[in-house]
Amino acid sequence: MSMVFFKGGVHPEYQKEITSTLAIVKMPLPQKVVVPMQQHIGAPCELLADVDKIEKGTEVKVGQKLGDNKGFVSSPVHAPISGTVTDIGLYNHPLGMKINAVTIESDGRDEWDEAIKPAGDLDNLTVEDIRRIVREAGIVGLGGATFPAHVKLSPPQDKPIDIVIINGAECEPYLTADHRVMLEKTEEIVFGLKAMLKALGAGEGIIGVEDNKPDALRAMEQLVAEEDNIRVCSLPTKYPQGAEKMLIYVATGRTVPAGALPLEVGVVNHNVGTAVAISQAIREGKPLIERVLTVTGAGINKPANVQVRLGTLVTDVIDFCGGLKESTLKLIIGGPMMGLAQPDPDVPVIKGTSGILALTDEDVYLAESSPCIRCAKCVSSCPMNLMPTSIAQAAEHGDFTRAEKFYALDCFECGCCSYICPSKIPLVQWIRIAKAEIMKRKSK
Amino acid sequence: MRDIFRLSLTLVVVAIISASLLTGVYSVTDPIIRERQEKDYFQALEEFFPAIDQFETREIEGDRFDLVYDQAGEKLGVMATVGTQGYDGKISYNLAVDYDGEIIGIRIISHSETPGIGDVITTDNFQEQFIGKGFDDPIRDGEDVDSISGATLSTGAMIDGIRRTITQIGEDILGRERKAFDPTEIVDGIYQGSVEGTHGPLTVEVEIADGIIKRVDVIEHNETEAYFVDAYPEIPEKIVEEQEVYVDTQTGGTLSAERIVAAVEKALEGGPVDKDDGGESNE
Amino acid sequence: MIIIEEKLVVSSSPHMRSVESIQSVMTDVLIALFPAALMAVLLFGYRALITMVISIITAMLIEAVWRRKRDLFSDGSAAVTGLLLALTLPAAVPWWLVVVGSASAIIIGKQVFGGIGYNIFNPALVGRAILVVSWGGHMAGDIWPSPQPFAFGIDVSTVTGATALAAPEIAMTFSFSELFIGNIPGSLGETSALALLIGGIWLVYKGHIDYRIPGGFIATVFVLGAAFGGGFYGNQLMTGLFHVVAGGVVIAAIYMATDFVTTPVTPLGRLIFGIGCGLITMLIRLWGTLPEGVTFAILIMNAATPIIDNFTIPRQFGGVNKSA
Amino acid sequence: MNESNVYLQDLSRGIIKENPVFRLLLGMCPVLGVTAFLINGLGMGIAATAVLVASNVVISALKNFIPNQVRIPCFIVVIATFVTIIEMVLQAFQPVLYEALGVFVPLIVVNCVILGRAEAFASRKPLFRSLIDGIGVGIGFTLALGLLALVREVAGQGTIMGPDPDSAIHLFGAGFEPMGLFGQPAGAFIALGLLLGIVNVLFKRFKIQ
Repeated sequence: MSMVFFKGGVHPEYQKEITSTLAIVKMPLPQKVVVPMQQHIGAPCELLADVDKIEKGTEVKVGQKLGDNKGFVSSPVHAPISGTVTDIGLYNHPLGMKINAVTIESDGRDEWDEAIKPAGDLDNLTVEDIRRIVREAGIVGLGGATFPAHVKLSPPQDKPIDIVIINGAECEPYLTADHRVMLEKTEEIVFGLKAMLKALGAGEGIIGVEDNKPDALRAMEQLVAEEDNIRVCSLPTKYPQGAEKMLIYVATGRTVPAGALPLEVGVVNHNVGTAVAISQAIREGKPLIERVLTVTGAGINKPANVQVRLGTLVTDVIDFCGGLKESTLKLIIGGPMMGLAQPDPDVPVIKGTSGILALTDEDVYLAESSPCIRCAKCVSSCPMNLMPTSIAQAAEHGDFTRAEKFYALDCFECGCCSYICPSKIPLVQWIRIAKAEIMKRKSK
Repeated sequence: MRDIFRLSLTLVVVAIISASLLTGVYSVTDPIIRERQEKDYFQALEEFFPAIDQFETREIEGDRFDLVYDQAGEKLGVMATVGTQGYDGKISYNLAVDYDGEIIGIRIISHSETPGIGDVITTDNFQEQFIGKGFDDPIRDGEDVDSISGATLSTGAMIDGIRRTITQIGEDILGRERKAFDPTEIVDGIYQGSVEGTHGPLTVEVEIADGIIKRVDVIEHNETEAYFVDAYPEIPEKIVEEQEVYVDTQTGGTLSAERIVAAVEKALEGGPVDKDDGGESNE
Repeated sequence: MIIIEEKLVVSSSPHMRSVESIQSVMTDVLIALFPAALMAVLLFGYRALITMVISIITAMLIEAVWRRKRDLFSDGSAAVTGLLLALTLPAAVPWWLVVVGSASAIIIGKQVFGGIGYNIFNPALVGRAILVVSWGGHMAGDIWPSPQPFAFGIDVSTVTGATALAAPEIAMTFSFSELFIGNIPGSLGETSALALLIGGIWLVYKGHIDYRIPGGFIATVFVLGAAFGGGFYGNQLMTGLFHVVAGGVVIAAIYMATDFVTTPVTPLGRLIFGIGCGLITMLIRLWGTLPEGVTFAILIMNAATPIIDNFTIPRQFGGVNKSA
Repeated sequence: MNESNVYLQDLSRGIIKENPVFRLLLGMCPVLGVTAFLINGLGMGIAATAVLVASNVVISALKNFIPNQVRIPCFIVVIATFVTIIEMVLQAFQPVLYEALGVFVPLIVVNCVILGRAEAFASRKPLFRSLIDGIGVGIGFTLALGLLALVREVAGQGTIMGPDPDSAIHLFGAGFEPMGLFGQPAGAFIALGLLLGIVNVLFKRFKIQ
């Protein structure tokens, strides 16, 4: 167990026992999927209308590429089911806007694209090969950030990477998808890690798991016992342990400089799901067309960890899990701390969807906030060592220069401050406003 | 150039008009003001000395002392108009003393002590304890008069001020000799005496040999060091040099200096102490 | 900001909130003050109880009327202010004095600034300061009612004694255990360091107070007391300890200097605040004209809070010192 | 607008809409300094009014002769002259009040109410209107000082018409212990703040802008 602790953080009620013991179930093929052209950070995909004639009426097969972008920071999207393209146009997106998407009606046959075949033995692949396979498979960070994985595997020449961390912290309350993946796809994770180590030429692999998942820790440790360049690191349970900078600090003792990427300190980290996807892409040739997510919360009738095809509508997933209870008041895509509340369940599951959470009136806080009593609990809970109350106050007064002086831009919106605030002030929301305004002014 | 000339001229004219106006008003009001001030002062004198017929004013170091006579030309007493440094600025007051050197009354003219705390100096309760005290009395806090708790600075300042004033009246105006210790009349020996100081007792040891004050030592004190150094060893040296207990304590850490004098006085009032190791003191 | 669209609620993340609220925090503070209040009743009898009840009820009533709310307890901050004020008063003060003090604490100390969260000075101490300035005679200075342990019905105002801080020779008349347990003349709640520490431990355990403020405060008082206190009471270290347990340092350090609203929010700022309070307290005690200085020490440091906050902005995680 | 209306406005403006103390917060120094007793407050107000009216009249009369560049020094000389006259008159005929007002009488010279009216009104407007304005502002200033002093004296001393024991009327009997705070400058701030709050509420209620 790591003896290093990051500063701040909170201990919310984890509620993981609802689903942590439930094995991953495969959801049957949906009737219809909606595949948005942007499921990652970076340039959105362009529809492959010219070359592959993807248009209304086109028959597509599983794994067939639907959209791509030549930009480096971008990731292609593939057809998750076989069937007919029935619509191309704007569709609801979990981010709260409408985004160009391809709708496919299933033909029920689940026919796979002929081009899909295993890439062969890892030993025979070059670094370039691995990067190409990862890119072509459309793999992005499955923890939620959806940063294209191949970009992280291609560091600049002058920044050698010596450690790869697999993030199995899963610090968000309720979510257990990563937990189950670690238990059920342990071998694939380790294979994925090996592929990454090779692609980066890194010497050490660390698998970080929060100590509230002892079974996953044990499973991992057993598997890597033989490997001398891979170790499992038990992380103290504290939110947001899974945040990149906190994880790196606890697992390696290295501090990522403010405003910089982990590669600055020679570290790259990937989610466990990403490792599994990389393993599947190399060993089976399979592009990223499905993922595991946790459907949970008091509002879900039959909570479960389900493996679904990307593009499946959240409504269908919820139906599969027994539907919503009457008392459901809030539907969240992602975890309760950083997830996005949805006004409408008619949105597709995308690459970054780690969970669907339905909260009932008992869990949802609706009352007005009181004035700040300057208790400074937000200051002591902030893992980035910021002063959330001061940023929020500056933002409220429209003084964004002052907000920037309080390092508003370093906030990664973990939500600890809003969580802990006894006055129930929406601190994160104010900080988001400040960040957006500061960025807008900077780009001018 | 012409502009500046015009501007200056305007200012000069305005100033001249203003000055002449003020002169006019001054000439009217000044006699009235003077007359009123005299009247006020005389009223105060009358209050203390109802039999007053005339008075003679003396100024000593900026303080005013009025020697009061009755119709027969007999001296009735003295009223002093003096000031002392209080907690918050100067307290100025009249101190009336009869011809025997006993205090008749105190009248606070002006002060800026804290209302509700320091202004107890204006109350009869506080003032009455001085009535009848003469300059032979010690007039020291805790001996024959008391400061008021919570307002020790204001009342303490008054006590010290009154003691100084009455000593001055006695010596300079009434020409009395303060009862003094003639060292030649005191049995040789070592004397010890202590008085209450700022944070605790202040004790002195005095050695008298062959009718001469040989030495004065402060053997124990808890004074505020910064003030104490102004008084020690200066005051003991003066006592030895002048062979006089009541030396001038006006300079330096007045409070500490006065305490040393008071302690010496106390020591000489009592008998010589016998030291355990004997002998030494009489050699 | 909460938008209810049809049935589903949409709001900004996070979607979980801790159960802690202003009310629960204030309730915890009241619980923490209970040992001190109990001790006050045990030592000073029914007069202590009456003073505390009047003070709390006045504070809550005034606050409820001012805010036009029917809820008397509301967020609990008025009750805390009322109790804290009562604990700083002498054991036997006239009832009207308590009412005026409690009302001024709420009105002038808090509500005129805009209510909870906006006040600059600790309301209870504003109330106390106003009482001291207005009715110095009742508020004691050197002379306080002496405790009559376990004599509930006795009017304690009849027997008075000097505070241990008045002079070293008076301090010497109290044993250290008396000073620690609280069987000494002083204000209702300040005498028993033991009861206050019990409450303080509870507050630290609940995470409501930052150890830096009481730590800095008490440590500074101890160090300055040991260095400049004159070395009575046994030796230098005991003098330092004496300055901590005699008078109001413990209650001030744990309950008043830690008042959320009026103290800095940055960790370093809190340390500076605590040390500043200790420094001013000892300046007043050792070289000033009052026997005790905690009230004014905290009020002065309250005024300095925005400046302290401004100069102690912590560096963000991974931040580099610009001067380096 | 007819002529008498203009004069009425000139008079009322200084009392209500542009009350120097409650609306403009000018001349705070004597407001806080001498209002421990009603008599002192009123005396100060009347003294200031006298200076204000006199200087307004003189400055309005001289406005065409005084070159713009030296107008402020001239105003100050005029004001200082009247203040000195007032001071001497007070000392001669009201020595008790003179003692009580102390340093605040000479400080009338730099009271911004007076210089402000000279600059803003008297140096631009006709003589008679300046006179009316001076009276209006003076009454406003005196009323405000009187009101504040009344509050402070009742709360801080328990009397009215103090401090002279011959004229003082004790309102609450012998057992009353006045709130010493209001007798002190700190209490003046608090009392003024509370009065300002009440005045602002009233202004809002009656929609006076």
